[in-house]
Amino acid sequence: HLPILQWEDKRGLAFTKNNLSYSSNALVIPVSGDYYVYAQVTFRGPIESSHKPNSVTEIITKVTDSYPEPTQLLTGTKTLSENGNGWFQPIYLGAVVSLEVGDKLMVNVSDIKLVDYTKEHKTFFGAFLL
Amino acid sequence: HLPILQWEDKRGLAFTKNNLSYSSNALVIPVSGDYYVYAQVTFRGPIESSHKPNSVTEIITKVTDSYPEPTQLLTGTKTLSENGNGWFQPIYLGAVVSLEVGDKLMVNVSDIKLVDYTKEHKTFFGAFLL
Amino acid sequence: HLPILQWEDKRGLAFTKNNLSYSSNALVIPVSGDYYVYAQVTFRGPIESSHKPNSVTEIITKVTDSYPEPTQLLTGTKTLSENGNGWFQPIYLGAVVSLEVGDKLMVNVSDIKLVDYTKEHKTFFGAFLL
Amino acid sequence: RRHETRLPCPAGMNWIESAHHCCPQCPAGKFLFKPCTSPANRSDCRDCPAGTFRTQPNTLSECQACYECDRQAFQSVLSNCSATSNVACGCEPGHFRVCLDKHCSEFSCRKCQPCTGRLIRQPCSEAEDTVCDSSCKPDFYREGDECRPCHPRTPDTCGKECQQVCSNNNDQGSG
Repeated sequence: HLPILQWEDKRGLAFTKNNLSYSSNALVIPVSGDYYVYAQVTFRGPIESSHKPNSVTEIITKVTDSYPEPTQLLTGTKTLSENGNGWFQPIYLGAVVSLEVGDKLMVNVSDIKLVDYTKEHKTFFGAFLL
Repeated sequence: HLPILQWEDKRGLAFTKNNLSYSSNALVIPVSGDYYVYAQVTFRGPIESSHKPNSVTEIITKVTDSYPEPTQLLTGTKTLSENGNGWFQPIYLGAVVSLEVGDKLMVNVSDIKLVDYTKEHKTFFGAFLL
Repeated sequence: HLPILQWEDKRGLAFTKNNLSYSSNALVIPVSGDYYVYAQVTFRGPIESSHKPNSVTEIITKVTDSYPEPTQLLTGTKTLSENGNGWFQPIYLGAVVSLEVGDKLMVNVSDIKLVDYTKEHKTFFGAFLL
Repeated sequence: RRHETRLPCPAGMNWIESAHHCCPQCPAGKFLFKPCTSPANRSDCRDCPAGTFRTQPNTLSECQACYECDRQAFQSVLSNCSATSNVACGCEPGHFRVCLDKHCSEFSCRKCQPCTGRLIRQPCSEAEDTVCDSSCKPDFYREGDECRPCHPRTPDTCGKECQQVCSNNNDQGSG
């Protein structure tokens, strides 16, 4: 599986309410229903390792007790054409999905070292019940 | 006019409810009101390297009985700078629009051959009433 | 500070309601609560000035009476790798933020001359109360 | 009130959901401000406000916002937006259209090439760049894919091609 991002859920702009909670890298669904789920990851490079990625990928995934494997809900994948010096690439995803109480939502990325985690307004993740 | 995408509305993650129905390539609005409408199309190429598209475009369009021409609601257009070997380019669009009962929403694309339809979590389309 | 975009709030697809008003380049929050705030800016170039930008940035900002400085809520920043002839680059942002009555929301951009203002469905800005 | 099912409306009329009956369409350049009180009565149609238009008869509650021409990208206005037609954009003189897609709904305007030192085989137009002649004009010599003037020139910058072209011209001139 692709690496899972960790999130800040209390400080700054981050918050959880209406029993939507955050634990072990996942948003935990408190009540079954349709949710608009969204996330943006800003990727940036190059980083020290020589290997230059030719693409970046962000996936919002669901883990549920009723099925042993994660389900990929939303995927954004983009090839990189920047020529090596500093590059930035945001990927935004958002859609309505049907979720059950207890389902867990996570964000996976192709390479965690490429994620710009420096500013809360550049990389974010959330959901709300319709 | 640009080609119109067809959608799966029942299997996998796809669903329709609250009388929002899907027919002949369009979401049909059951009750007048303000809707958050969204769609992501993942484009990928090249198909044939000779015909190198230099841009991809996604447009969410409205068709209504009250007017003989479609109305472009949201447009994402991106030039391509990848140099020919395999490229991926997701375009996400979403906004609130005022719709009337019976209005139809569709997604047009610049070139249907470039659309990655292989995975439901890479190309998706939806709307919900506020 | 980065330049602030001005918006059309009445003509065509644009509208305001439920006391969410638009004045001096900002959406003004009528009642405290959680809002889904979103904006897309389509950037395009080159324009007549010789200088070729190497990136474009869009920031949704909050200004509030309770704090003298704007708060950056959402940021999308993308480096450009297009090679000089006509390029287009849309940046979409959207997320839930907690706002207080009287708070003002604005969209800042890295270079206002690079914003494609020609069609209302390419560059847009909005918010709705959850 | 008896709930009237949606009936197909006669030509020139559209079903109005809020009124539950057909109403006459508003002409192009106008929008439906208030539906007719009954199919036999007139619809209350108002002119499209400045900066908006409708090209067709309709029963819409607003007009479409006019596009704008991209002046900073050398676009020019071919015809202004009116109540019944959107703005039409072209390219400023000295520029030609580079279509972004097959339908050319989006285009940028690029500077026409000057054909320095060459004859113009086909002048620049709205749709196409200048077509320059492949050979250099008299009194110009080729350097790479450019044509350079023989005059003024200095001996040390005048390579083989330059001497061949430019000295011939001199001999003919002084002969």
